[in-house]
Amino acid sequence: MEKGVVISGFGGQGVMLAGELLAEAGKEEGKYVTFLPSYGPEMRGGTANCHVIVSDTTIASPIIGYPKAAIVLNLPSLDKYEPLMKKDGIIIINKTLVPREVKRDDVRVLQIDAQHVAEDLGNKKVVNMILLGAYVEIEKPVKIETLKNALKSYLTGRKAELIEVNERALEKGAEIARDFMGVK
Amino acid sequence: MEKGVVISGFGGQGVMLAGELLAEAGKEEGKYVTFLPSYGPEMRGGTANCHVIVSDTTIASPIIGYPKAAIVLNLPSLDKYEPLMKKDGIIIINKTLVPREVKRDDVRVLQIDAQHVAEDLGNKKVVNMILLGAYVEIEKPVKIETLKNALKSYLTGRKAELIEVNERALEKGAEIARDFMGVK
Amino acid sequence: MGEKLLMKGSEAIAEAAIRAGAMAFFGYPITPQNETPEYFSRRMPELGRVFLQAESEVAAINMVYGAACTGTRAITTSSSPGISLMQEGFSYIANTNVPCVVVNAMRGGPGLGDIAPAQADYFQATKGGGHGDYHSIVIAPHTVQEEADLMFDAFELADKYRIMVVVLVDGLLGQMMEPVEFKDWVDVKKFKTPEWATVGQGDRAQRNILISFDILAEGLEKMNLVLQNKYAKIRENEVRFEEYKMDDADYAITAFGTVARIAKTTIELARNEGIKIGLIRPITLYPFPEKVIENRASNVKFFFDTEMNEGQMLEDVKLAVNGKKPVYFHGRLGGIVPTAEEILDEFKKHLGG
Amino acid sequence: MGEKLLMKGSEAIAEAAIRAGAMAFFGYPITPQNETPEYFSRRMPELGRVFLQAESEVAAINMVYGAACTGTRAITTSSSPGISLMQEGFSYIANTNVPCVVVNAMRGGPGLGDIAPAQADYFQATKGGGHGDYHSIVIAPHTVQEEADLMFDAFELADKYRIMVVVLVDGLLGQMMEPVEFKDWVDVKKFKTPEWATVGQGDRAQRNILISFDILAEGLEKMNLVLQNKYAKIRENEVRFEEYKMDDADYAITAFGTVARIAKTTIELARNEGIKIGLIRPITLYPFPEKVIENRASNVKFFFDTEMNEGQMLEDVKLAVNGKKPVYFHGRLGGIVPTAEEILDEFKKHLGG
Amino acid sequence: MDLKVIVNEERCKSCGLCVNICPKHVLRISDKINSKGYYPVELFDNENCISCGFCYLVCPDMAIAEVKKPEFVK
Amino acid sequence: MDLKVIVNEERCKSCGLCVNICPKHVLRISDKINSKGYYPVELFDNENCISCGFCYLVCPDMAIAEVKKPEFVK
Amino acid sequence: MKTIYKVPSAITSRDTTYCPGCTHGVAHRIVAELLDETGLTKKTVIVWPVGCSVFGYYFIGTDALIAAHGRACAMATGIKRVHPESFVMTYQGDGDLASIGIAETVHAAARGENITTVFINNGNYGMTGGQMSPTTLIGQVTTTSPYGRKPELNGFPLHVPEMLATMDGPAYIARGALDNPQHINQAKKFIQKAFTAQQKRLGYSLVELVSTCPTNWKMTPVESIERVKREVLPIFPLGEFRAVKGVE
Amino acid sequence: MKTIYKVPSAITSRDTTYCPGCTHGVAHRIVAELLDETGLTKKTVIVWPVGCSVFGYYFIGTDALIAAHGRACAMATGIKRVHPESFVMTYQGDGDLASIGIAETVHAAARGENITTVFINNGNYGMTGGQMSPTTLIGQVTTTSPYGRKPELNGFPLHVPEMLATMDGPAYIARGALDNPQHINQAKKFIQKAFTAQQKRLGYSLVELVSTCPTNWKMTPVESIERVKREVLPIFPLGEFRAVKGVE
Ligand SMILES: Cc1ncc(C[n+]2csc(CCOP(=O)(O)OP(=O)(O)O)c2C)c(N)n1
Ligand SMILES: Cc1ncc(C[n+]2csc(CCOP(=O)(O)OP(=O)(O)O)c2C)c(N)n1
Ligand code: SF4
Ligand code: SF4
Ligand code: SF4
Ligand code: SF4
Ligand code: SF4
Ligand code: SF4
Ligand SMILES: [Mg+2]
Ligand SMILES: [Mg+2]
Repeated sequence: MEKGVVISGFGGQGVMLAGELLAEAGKEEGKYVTFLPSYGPEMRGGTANCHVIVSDTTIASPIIGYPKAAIVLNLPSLDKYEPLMKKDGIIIINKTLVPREVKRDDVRVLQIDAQHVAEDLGNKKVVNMILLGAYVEIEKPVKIETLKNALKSYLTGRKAELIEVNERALEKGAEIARDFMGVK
Repeated sequence: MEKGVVISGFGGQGVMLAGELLAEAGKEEGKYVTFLPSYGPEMRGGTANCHVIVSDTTIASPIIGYPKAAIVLNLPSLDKYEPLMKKDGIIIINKTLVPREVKRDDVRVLQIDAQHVAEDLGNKKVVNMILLGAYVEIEKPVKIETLKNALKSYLTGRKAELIEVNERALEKGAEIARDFMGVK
Repeated sequence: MGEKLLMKGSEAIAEAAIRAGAMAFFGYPITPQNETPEYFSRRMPELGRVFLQAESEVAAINMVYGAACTGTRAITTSSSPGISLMQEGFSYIANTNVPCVVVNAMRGGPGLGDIAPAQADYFQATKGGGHGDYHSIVIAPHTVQEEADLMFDAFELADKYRIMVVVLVDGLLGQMMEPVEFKDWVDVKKFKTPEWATVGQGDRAQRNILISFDILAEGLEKMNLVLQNKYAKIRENEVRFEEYKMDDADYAITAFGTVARIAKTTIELARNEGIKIGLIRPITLYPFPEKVIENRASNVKFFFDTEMNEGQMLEDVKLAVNGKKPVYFHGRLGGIVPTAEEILDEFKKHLGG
Repeated sequence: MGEKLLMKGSEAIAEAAIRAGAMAFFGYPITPQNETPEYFSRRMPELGRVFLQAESEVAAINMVYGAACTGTRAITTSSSPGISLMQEGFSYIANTNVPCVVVNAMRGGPGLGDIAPAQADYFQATKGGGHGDYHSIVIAPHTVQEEADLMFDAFELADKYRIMVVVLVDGLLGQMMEPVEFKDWVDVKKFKTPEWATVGQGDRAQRNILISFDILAEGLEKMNLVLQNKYAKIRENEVRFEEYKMDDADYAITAFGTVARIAKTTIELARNEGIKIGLIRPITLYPFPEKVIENRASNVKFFFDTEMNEGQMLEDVKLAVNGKKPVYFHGRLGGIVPTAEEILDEFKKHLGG
Repeated sequence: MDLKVIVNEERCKSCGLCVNICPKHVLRISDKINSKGYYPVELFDNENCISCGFCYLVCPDMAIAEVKKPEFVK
Repeated sequence: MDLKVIVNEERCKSCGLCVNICPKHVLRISDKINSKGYYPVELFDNENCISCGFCYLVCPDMAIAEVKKPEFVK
Repeated sequence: MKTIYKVPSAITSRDTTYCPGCTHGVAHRIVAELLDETGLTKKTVIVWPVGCSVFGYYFIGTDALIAAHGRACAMATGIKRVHPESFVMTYQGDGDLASIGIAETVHAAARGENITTVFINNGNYGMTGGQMSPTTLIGQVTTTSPYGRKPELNGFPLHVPEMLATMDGPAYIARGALDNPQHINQAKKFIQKAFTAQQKRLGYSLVELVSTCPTNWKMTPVESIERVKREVLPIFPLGEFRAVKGVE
Repeated sequence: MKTIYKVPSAITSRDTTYCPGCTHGVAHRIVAELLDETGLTKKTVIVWPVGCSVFGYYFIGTDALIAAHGRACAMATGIKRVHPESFVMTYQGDGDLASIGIAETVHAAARGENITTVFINNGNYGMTGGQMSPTTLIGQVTTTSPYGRKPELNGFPLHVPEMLATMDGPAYIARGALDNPQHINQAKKFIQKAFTAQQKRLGYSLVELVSTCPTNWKMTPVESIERVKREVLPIFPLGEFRAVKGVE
């Protein structure tokens, strides 16, 4: 099974880290993975996105033309990816920064007030992990545990103290996703 | 009729001037002409040659692969062109600097002790004109008179005083050629 | 081989080059491949090898040329405009018969263009953007793993033929991360200064002179024939390509690098619809795999070439097909990467015919 | 037209360029074409025009680029290694859509090579030695008169399409003298600064910006499409060639420049022996006269391409013939000029077939 | 209110250079947010501004649109 | 005859730089001709040569092969 | 109230693309002020470089081009020679001018080309992500000098004005800085003199401006300004290095 | 009799291809003498230029290469970095070094590259037939300055040592001449110091040698020598411009 996701938001929202982590976890589980970043034209700031594919077999194109899953951290990203989504695909949205509803009715939508959830967890910067946790719980490209392990190899040195809150964010996201799926 | 000649000798022997003059004269007579110089690899000195073609019709290649006529001012030039000459072609040789006979018996040969003839004319440097005069008299690509006119446009300013001796050299060459043809 | 690492292509290239025995890097920064020199700048000093940022690409290639004349494994990496500045150097290196490796992470052109992925330097790389009759071996990987693997081959081929090897990639293959497993380190302690190298005569009986000229045309023609013989050998022995699902294919896509990869997805999509397409992917762009294309011309109904340019490899495909079957084309320009779906749509336009 | 002058090709080029309205020359000396800049250095100041010896070919082409952006007729001339150094500049000029003229008096390569005549920069000139999908119009005269005539066309075409025009010659065509008659002087007083030129905004409503980039791939693709449309128009309208004795020909020689000229003698020699050969001589190498070759493929038994290189135009000939007839080749390398007799001998080897 | 320093809030990038240089400490980063996500600077104490223009001089983003000085009536 | 200055006649190009520099005026262009067509220099007055080596120093063609000085017996 | 400072009209309405606190913008503004003051705007052609200021033509409203990386002086020469009445400026970074473009700079100076160069020295390659440049300080860590610039490997910072001042061609050569109001005013004065040099056809003029790159220096804008004073200016002293008669 | 001068053994048996009286040959001989004296011949790689001395490897018997025109310092850098134990020299003309190759020269100097450059300044492009070069004198007629070099068109002669001496990278910079025995001896001393700089790894070393080009100057060899003294040396003064501690 090939599972691809597009993660998209402002530069600085941790889009790349989330994507890399997912790819790293996939690799750790012995799967085929690709991680393709793409930056907007602006030097700094601007919108950034990445395409991550985790698969049991070789991956041809690393580009996801029409996503089955998208993690959307800001409004421009929703505007961009909503029309491209495959039918029945899932969009996971950072509700705090996306002040509109999804117009399509043939896709699944999970809105998370991630900015506030993150504040509750004690670190504004873990929005990306909350959304990633939710995605992984729903689509199961990798195990949450593997993600957590992967975190350790990314957050080293002075950043090691952030491991714990990031782990909790992943779990929180997963929990929200379970609720969501239960509701559905 | 297309008439081509190769003129070859040391740099400084006036090979290029003789060739250019012939081409200029051809042009003056309204003919098609090409003049193609080629220098040896050495920066200075070394052997130089040029190919001149005068014709009533357009000239295709300016290169003379197998000459019907050659003016040869030094030994290396004879060594180079003797084997390439067309049957019945004419080689006009500066005998003073070419201390050997022509080996082929299917070509015509005119040897002129040009260095000494030049000295007699009062200018060592007109060897090229003597040989050119002879060639023109034999093959008649242009009129001697036209050559003389052309001289005037080449020898200008301080060099104008050399016109006269060069004219005489052309005539002397022509005279030698007439004798040669008479003898034949 | 060791553990799998998740790495960017542009860094995998550097790491692979280092493991393959690159002893010196000379280069000048340019997007989209700055990670490559930056990686070298960290690793080479650690290993006691040479990293030098040159004042320009012109200087960089001439430093590579100097190092190559000592028989040392040397490399430079750049992107399109920088590569254009190296053309004189390439031509000198070719006629001096010295080995080196050059990576071009192609970006959108012409001119300043943009920094998006492109393939519009195919002609420049394969036909010789510099002056004179020369060629480099040109290799085009399409995955990060292949980028890593082919760096080893690049250095081997360079040394084997005393030739420049160009690794032609693009920003997508440079920015993308994939798990990669590196081949074993080449033992650089075994490297010997070759007999022909110019490092000072030392104990050699003869001094060495490495030049790219002969003032006599006769001599220069001989030098050219040496080159042409070498190229003939390379065409004979070093052609590499991948055939993908060609066995039962009714149609052949031809594509290299990034686009070849995307085309594999196109082929999946098509086969799901019952259209049997295969892919012929040249891995060496020079020497070009003309035989396989020529042979396949009897099996397929047509060829469909697709590239991120206006149709460059297309000419080599056509030369190989030589009129036996139609060759169609789809290309995107200026850094636009086509999608698998788009390629399929374009392909289908020719099915009627 | 005026009187006939006996002139060297390299000087006729300069004189013709001046009469055609070249207002600025920027260049760097290199054999075998030093007479061209030297001629400019004498004449341009006399006429109040610009002659500037640049510090290098890289600088020279960028000076031309600057002058071209003001819509001024500007020219540079060089030979193979110098032209290689200009490749980045060429690519910028192409994508900025500004007009200029470049003369390449090709010499033996690769590398330092020699100073003898050669034709081994055909690929570089026609396929784009710089990066990206671009083309220049490439013209190849074969007599001094044609060199003089085509300089006028070169400037006209450059202005008409806002494109770089390359005049591709060699040392033989430069050193050779022939009578030449120049076309009438272009009245440079009538030249106007074009609307698009960057000379300061002045009274214009909008300021002008001339650049070769767009940071967005979508925008750059559009810029590329502008180029491709222009090239399509040029391929439509500007193809030039000479057919020589093709009407009754059983065989066609294809050749350009110096070799085409020699081939005419070959054809005389052959016809004396009763072999009916004709010549198709591309005058524009880009756009290439593919139609005429394609059409003649039905008449002739085979094509025989001959060049002073390893077979470069040969590829374009083959693409045009597209497998309909055999295409044979004879080439000399490194600055050797073939003789008419030699070409005939080589040609005859294929008569058996 | 006639401010001595006119800030073009959309242009300000909150770099703080003007705040840092102001000899009278009358500038600060505001808590408004502009469309690019920056918190523009504001003159919070017009009174004490001496119209020295330092803020204008160091601003790299032309966000200090104008600096004015009161004219004294003779 | 043991000359103080050994001229390699084949290498000499008759440039005259040595003749010009020689403080003792003991060199001159000879009327021999070498295989390249040059008239090589000759030391015509060995006696008066002071072995200063100036000729060697200025010769651009290594045609002054050697300069020797008589040794005085103590 | 009297307006004493106002954004010059040669500045367009487009917001800069520079990072917050990057002093490229200050250089733009003083150039634009001088264009306003001299009335040169509509006679001016600016040759922009490849570097962070590649978008400069967005912000200063004159006729404009972008040169190939490093070739601005050559391109400007081409323009000025055929249009001597145009006012021709290049705006270049330290990578562009001092590394890849040093030949074109030295020779424009040697020829006494009547063009003006504004040279932004921020000690690294901003646009490409902070690599070492010829003006990077000894010990400075950049993405290609990860262990700090070492003299034995990378040599020493290049002092372009000092070098060019040894020549006869340039009419005016100076170095200013953009770190505080006094220096900014001085820098403007320097550029004004450079403009004069060109207008009077006295030869080449160049003003180096010590600038900041907060992003790649990995500092806040204010820290960057402080670094300039503390570390950069001691190595790159300010002042005029050459001014021929007539420049004022 | 005692031999006091003898053609050095680093000189090959091949006759030079230079024009009669061209002082390129003198430069070759003193380099060869120093190779003999220092015993460096078999450790040496000479990077020859494109220019009249393109055939230099015929005459000095060391490992040799020919760089692309102007790129000798870059090529030499490539060699020296990977083979620091080799003795690496470039030999370049004024067109090669000061015009097309000025960037490579300036940066080799700035980096303090441990290589040695012998720089033959004959005031024109000898090999290509006498075009103007950066060191052509004001007023000098060449094939591309047919009305004499004019400062307002072509700027001023470039003084490479003076320029490089403003930098911290070079260990030794000097200018000598080849017009008379005293100058030739001095020039040899300069080159010897340059060799020392490299052997001690002190940084870049360059010796400019004012040379002649009788052919393109259209003078006899003796007249050329006299012109050097009369016209060239007043503009190109001899001496040492930079010598760091340890160079002797
Ligand atoms: C030929 C070429 N080489 C390299 C580059 C990549 N490049 C773009 S900008 C730049 C350096 C910019 O640094 P600088 O000139 O200091 O300007 P800054 O961004 O610091 O203002 C480089 C190397 C290029 N565009 N073209
Ligand atoms: C790229 C390139 N441009 C130009 C040339 C032509 N060229 C050969 S030598 C030379 C100049 C030689 O002058 P200089 O360096 O002063 O040496 P000299 O002959 O005077 O000793 C030139 C321009 C070349 N070979 N390559
Ligand atoms: S004008 Fe001076 S006092 Fe007023 S806000 Fe600006 S810096 Fe502060
Ligand atoms: S200096 Fe300008 S951009 Fe920076 S905070 Fe002040 S007003 Fe805003
Ligand atoms: S050694 Fe001195 S004196 Fe003797 S010939 Fe030579 S220059 Fe004259
Ligand atoms: S200096 Fe040398 S080459 Fe010249 S004349 Fe004297 S010996 Fe002969
Ligand atoms: S990268 Fe540096 S130079 Fe470029 S805009 Fe940002 S701060 Fe300024
Ligand atoms: S052309 Fe000049 S530099 Fe060259 S060998 Fe002759 S005299 Fe010497
Ligand atoms: Mg910078
Ligand atoms: Mg010179």
